[in-house]
Amino acid sequence: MSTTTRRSTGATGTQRSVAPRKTPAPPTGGRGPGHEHELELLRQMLLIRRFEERCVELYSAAKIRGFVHLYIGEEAVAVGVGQALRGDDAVVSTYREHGHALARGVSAGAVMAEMFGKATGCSRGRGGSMHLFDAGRRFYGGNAIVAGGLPLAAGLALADRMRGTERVTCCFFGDGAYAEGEFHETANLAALWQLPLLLVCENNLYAMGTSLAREHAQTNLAMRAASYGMPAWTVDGMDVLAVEATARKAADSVRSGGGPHFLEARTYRFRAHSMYDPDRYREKDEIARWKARDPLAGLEERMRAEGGLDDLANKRLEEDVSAEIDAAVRAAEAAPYEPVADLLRFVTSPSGGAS
Amino acid sequence: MSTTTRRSTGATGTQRSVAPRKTPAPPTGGRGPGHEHELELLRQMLLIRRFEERCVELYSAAKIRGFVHLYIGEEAVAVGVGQALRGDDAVVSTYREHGHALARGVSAGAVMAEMFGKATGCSRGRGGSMHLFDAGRRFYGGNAIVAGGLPLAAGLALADRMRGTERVTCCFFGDGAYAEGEFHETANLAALWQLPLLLVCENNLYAMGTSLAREHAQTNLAMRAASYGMPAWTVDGMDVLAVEATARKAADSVRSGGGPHFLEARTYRFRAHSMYDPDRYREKDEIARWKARDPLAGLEERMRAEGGLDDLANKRLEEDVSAEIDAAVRAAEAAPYEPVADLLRFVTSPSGGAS
Amino acid sequence: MNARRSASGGSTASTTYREALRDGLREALRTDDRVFLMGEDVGRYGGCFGVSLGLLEEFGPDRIRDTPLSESAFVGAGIGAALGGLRPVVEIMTVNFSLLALDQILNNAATLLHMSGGQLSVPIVIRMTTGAGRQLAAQHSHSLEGWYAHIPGIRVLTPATMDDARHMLAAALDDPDPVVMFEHGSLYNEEGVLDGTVDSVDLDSAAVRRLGTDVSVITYGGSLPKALAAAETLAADGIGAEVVDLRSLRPLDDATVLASVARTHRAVIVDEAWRSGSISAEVAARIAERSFYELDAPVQRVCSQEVPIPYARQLEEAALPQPASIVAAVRQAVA
Amino acid sequence: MNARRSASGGSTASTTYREALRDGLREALRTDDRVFLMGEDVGRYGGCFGVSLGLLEEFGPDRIRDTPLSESAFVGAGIGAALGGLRPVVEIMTVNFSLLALDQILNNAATLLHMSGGQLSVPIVIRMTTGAGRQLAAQHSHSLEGWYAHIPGIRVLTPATMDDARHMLAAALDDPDPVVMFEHGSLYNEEGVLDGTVDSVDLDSAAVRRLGTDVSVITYGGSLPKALAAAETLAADGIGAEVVDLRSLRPLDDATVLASVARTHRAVIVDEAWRSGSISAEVAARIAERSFYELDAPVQRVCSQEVPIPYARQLEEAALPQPASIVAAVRQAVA
Ligand SMILES: Cc1ncc(C[n+]2csc(CCOP(=O)(O)OP(=O)(O)O)c2C)c(N)n1
Ligand SMILES: Cc1ncc(C[n+]2csc(CCOP(=O)(O)OP(=O)(O)O)c2C)c(N)n1
Ligand SMILES: [Mg+2]
Ligand SMILES: [Mg+2]
Repeated sequence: MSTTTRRSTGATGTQRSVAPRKTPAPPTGGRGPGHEHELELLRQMLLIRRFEERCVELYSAAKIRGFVHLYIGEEAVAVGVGQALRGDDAVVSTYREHGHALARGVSAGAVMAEMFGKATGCSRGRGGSMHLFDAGRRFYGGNAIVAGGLPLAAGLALADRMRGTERVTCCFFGDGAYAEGEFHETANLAALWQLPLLLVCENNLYAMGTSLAREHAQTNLAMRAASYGMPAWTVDGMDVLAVEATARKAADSVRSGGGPHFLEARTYRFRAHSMYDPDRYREKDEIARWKARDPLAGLEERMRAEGGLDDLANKRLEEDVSAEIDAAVRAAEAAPYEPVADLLRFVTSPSGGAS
Repeated sequence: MSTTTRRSTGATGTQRSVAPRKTPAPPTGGRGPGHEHELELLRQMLLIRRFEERCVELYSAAKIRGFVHLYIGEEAVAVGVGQALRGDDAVVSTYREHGHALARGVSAGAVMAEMFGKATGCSRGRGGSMHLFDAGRRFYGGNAIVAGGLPLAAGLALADRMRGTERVTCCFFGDGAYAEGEFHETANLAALWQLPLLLVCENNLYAMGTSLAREHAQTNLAMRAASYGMPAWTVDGMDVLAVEATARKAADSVRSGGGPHFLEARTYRFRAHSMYDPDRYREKDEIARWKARDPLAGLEERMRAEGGLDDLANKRLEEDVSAEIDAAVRAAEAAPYEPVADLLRFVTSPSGGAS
Repeated sequence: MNARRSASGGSTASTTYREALRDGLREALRTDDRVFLMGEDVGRYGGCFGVSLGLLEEFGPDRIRDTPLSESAFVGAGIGAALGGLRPVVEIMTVNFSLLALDQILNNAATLLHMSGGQLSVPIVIRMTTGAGRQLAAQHSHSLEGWYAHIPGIRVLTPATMDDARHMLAAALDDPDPVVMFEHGSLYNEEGVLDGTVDSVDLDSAAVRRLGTDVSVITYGGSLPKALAAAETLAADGIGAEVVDLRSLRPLDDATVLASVARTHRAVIVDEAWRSGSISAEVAARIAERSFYELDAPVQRVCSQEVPIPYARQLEEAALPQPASIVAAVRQAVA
Repeated sequence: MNARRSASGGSTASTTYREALRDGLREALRTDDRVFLMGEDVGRYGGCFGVSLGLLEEFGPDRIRDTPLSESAFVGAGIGAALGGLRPVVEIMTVNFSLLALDQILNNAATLLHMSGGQLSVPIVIRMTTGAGRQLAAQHSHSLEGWYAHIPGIRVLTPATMDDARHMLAAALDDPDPVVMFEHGSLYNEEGVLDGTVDSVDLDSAAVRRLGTDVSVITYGGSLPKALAAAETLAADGIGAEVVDLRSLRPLDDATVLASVARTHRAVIVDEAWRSGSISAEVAARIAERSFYELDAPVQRVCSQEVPIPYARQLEEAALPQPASIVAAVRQAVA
């Protein structure tokens, strides 16, 4: 990893926690004969990658507007963590959420239509890129206030805890969000009440233009999280299998009553913060170093080396993904806008009545 | 100490920090021949104690109104820390602040008049018990929003840092305040910017009716503070000499460029949270155990054993303090109220002009 | 109705505002196991103003849930718990501390339904104490309910009577959307008798608390008793003041307000908030916009002076609306 | 004045709102070493809207100070630094995030002078972007400046022209008390020419931006260009709209507003905030209270629809005041 810890680490976590460490990736192919599972991971990551590349084009063409934050480079986190979650688990996300939504199974069509602002969008055009929702998949958005989703996620977990279900709530947030008071309050609450919460910190080393060492006095985020009294692990966020394995262990532990767990995924965004960002604050070298660790290329190479992927299979994958995105874009283009007459819908519930 | 740590401690602090421990009190009389210094500490603590006892009477007599939070039992913290500060250092306090103000040298008369709501009060009657100010002594109040003083204190320290002075800003706050987001944000900011800030957490084991173990998942507050990247020490807050010694070490280190330091003083309030609190949530036994460690009695005993105090000296001390408080009350009684015509003064500065 | 009565332990007995609130809470907790109460010191302490005293013993620490000092997290957790199928009642000790949770209320509670295109509703009730008058000084004397009334997507209630204190909560919990309830600190010790014939309230409507023909005095919350006291004084002088209790600041039942003004042709609004930008301005604006040709005199507002509320008694009294200042404003309106 | 001109790199050249703000910042940093700029990404990133681009290079990281994501702490630290003798300019990226710092602004910045009986003043300037119109959806489109205008003890500015963008900061820094400045996001790219004869602004007064005799259109900030566009359209129809730019929401220069209404006898207020409880209500209330006998028609308000601002373009456009809706309101007022 290219991150360095500015100060020596001190905390070793609580009795239940494991000291921060990089979890070694398990041997590939562990989940069945052949490489079906890896192929599925690759497909999901590729879908996110190509989906977002298309978004860039569509943004230039002014089909998509507002703020758009790309996940390119970080795909292994959403996809790896997604493997550890069940259908009835909950996910709370950020404004950099296309990957989280797609990995959760929200269709490319519903997400694309949303970004077009169409009535068929997963938020009926109200939300746009930063506010994707899918109640059926328990995907609770889409929060554009940094750290704003953390308390919400604790509440979802609290509801499960009080009702005695076995569900897990997974909350994604960034290294920048970690500096907000909401992180502190939520981490304490979750640990105090032993909530079934999986806190996934996507540490991509920057909060907009501010590097980790200028955001945090102590840059070892997992160590500091452990000090709240919860297990806190670090994983290589560029290795989807490592993410999956660690997230699975964490989610299983959360599910079986182990209280909240913190997972730091060390990752990197290959693109600028948003469409408006000229990316003046990062060294070209640094970007190149991280691009060399592309999570898609990494998995692909590994599969090829193990004979689980060849040119033909790869081509088919690309074609499938491309077709899926083409269809999504076509459908989004064709879909109707919400009528302006419906402007005031969804301010209150039909059975409510406040304004 | 009667506190127990719910979870085993994990953090060991940063390279600069000392692991949380009880600093042994230095031998008494270390600061001069005889016991002048101890006598002064005793006098200050006694002044706070008797002052507040008088407040209780005056509250019953409806001379003082509003919320009043007593410091009785915690006197050693304000007095001990006060020794470590210079005249041009700054102090930021809470709503439980009579002790901090008196130890800072704000006169009993000015504080009492303030609680009477008189024009001669240290805040001209605008503030009352929770908002004592003394700009000349750099006593920045008096904050009734729990944790609300922490960011302010960081800013005072930042100003000193940017101007290259050698001043220290000392911020008092409680164990309850520690759970607020403001603590987290301020601790990180202070450590990141290496601000000359002394964070004194008065851990009296309760935030109103909520005990430490129900406020914090990890009850070892110093350990958790160390995880931000600053030295964090724990001291017996019932032992004024121990507090003084540790605060002095911490303040000196802050002053000489060592960045922020965290000091947890383990203490206890002998009285209820406020005048309205029937104190239903604490065991009589626990209160008794802590009262047996009364900081005034402790110092007195020690001085007597060492021949530094006898009945006569003690009586004189009581009489002096009593006379000081009598005079304060008399002056407050006699002082005028602010005229109602001045209601709108001090909303904006005379040279300003907004409303 | 009998069930509700038994929950309150007898309906016609005299009660206090505090007890009425507690009876409402108890009833909600008894009748719906999705309901729970969460906030700082709601449990062992009994609530900072004693509203929830005894509920911990009856319902246990899971449902009467003490929280750390973390307004943003526990209010946000309430919102999440509502999304998760529960019916949280979250107590913020006072409106003064609610600023720390305002982001969660505005950006999550009030917007999730809309941002999700109607998929997610947030059935949370947030209660808090508001107001001045007890010499608590600048940081503990705010009246910010007007800010909340600015937010689309939430309902803002200001119970001012025993019956509203007793019954508003049930109706609020029936609302699928977020409800914020403001309890004025000076009301807790007020005593009164519950109307035995009432067992529910209509959250959408204001109430005329006293009939009168000469002027409409429009108010809410902690200012209602002051307005009624002023009306008594005025009655002795032969001035008939109609007193309208808004009860709900959002939605604002302007129909009731405008109907009253249409009868009296004169309006005085009483609001403990600072005058500029208070909800009194909205009420005045609506009257001016919609009853312009009905008015015989300019609308008057009696509000707090624009100063952080001072501690000293005489200063605080002068800063807040008082029966005397209401009387004076009415006299000017009818002059 | 020459010094100021040179700081701006030439005064009569055309500029943008963004550059004018930057020139104001640069001048302040050059002329007073107590001044520093602090906020998220003000340094290396150049400010989230590019306002401070290049200042880090000129003034260094101490005075162009990037902060972690900690709105409460760094705004509070700004307040403390002001107490400590500095003149901080604190940038909150947008008003949407300012809720996280609102407690510090209300309970510390605005009250310390009063609570301390006049001992402590807080000379801080807090800048933030406000408003909607760029399809940023519900959480990024708030117009909450009206809330700030409710707070005694602070000054609230809304620069809407090149000259105000250029010169308001200097005047704000001269104020010994807290000043909050709202920059509307849609203005940054606006181009214009600085008035070479102006080198300071009077923060206390509103400005009549266009003369007219038939109706007063009262507005501020991002709605000013819309109001002026509407006035053009109306002029073609022979309706003379006087356009008043409030410029300062607190104190509110109602003298200028009332004087205009006294000339035109009709008022339309344009405010991008949600209608209920917005500052438009305060302006309407003051006109109704103080110019009651001058008015020939009810005051009209053109505000945002009471809905979280939607992402989709056609919905967002319909939610916000537009020149067409202003024109329609004026026609009704003069009908
Ligand atoms: C409370 C708040 N402050 C500031 C912003 C503006 N902002 C949006 S994203 C961002 C950086 C967040 O960084 P991080 O949490 O690391 O997430 P990343 O963007 O790296 O995924 C900032 C400052 C915001 N949206 N919310
Ligand atoms: C933000 C905020 N929340 C709640 C309160 C009400 N309150 C006042 S003191 C207090 C307890 C604070 O505990 P702690 O920080 O431990 O200080 P202590 O009173 O023990 O000295 C509470 C909850 C407040 N004043 N401010
Ligand atoms: Mg990041
Ligand atoms: Mg405490």
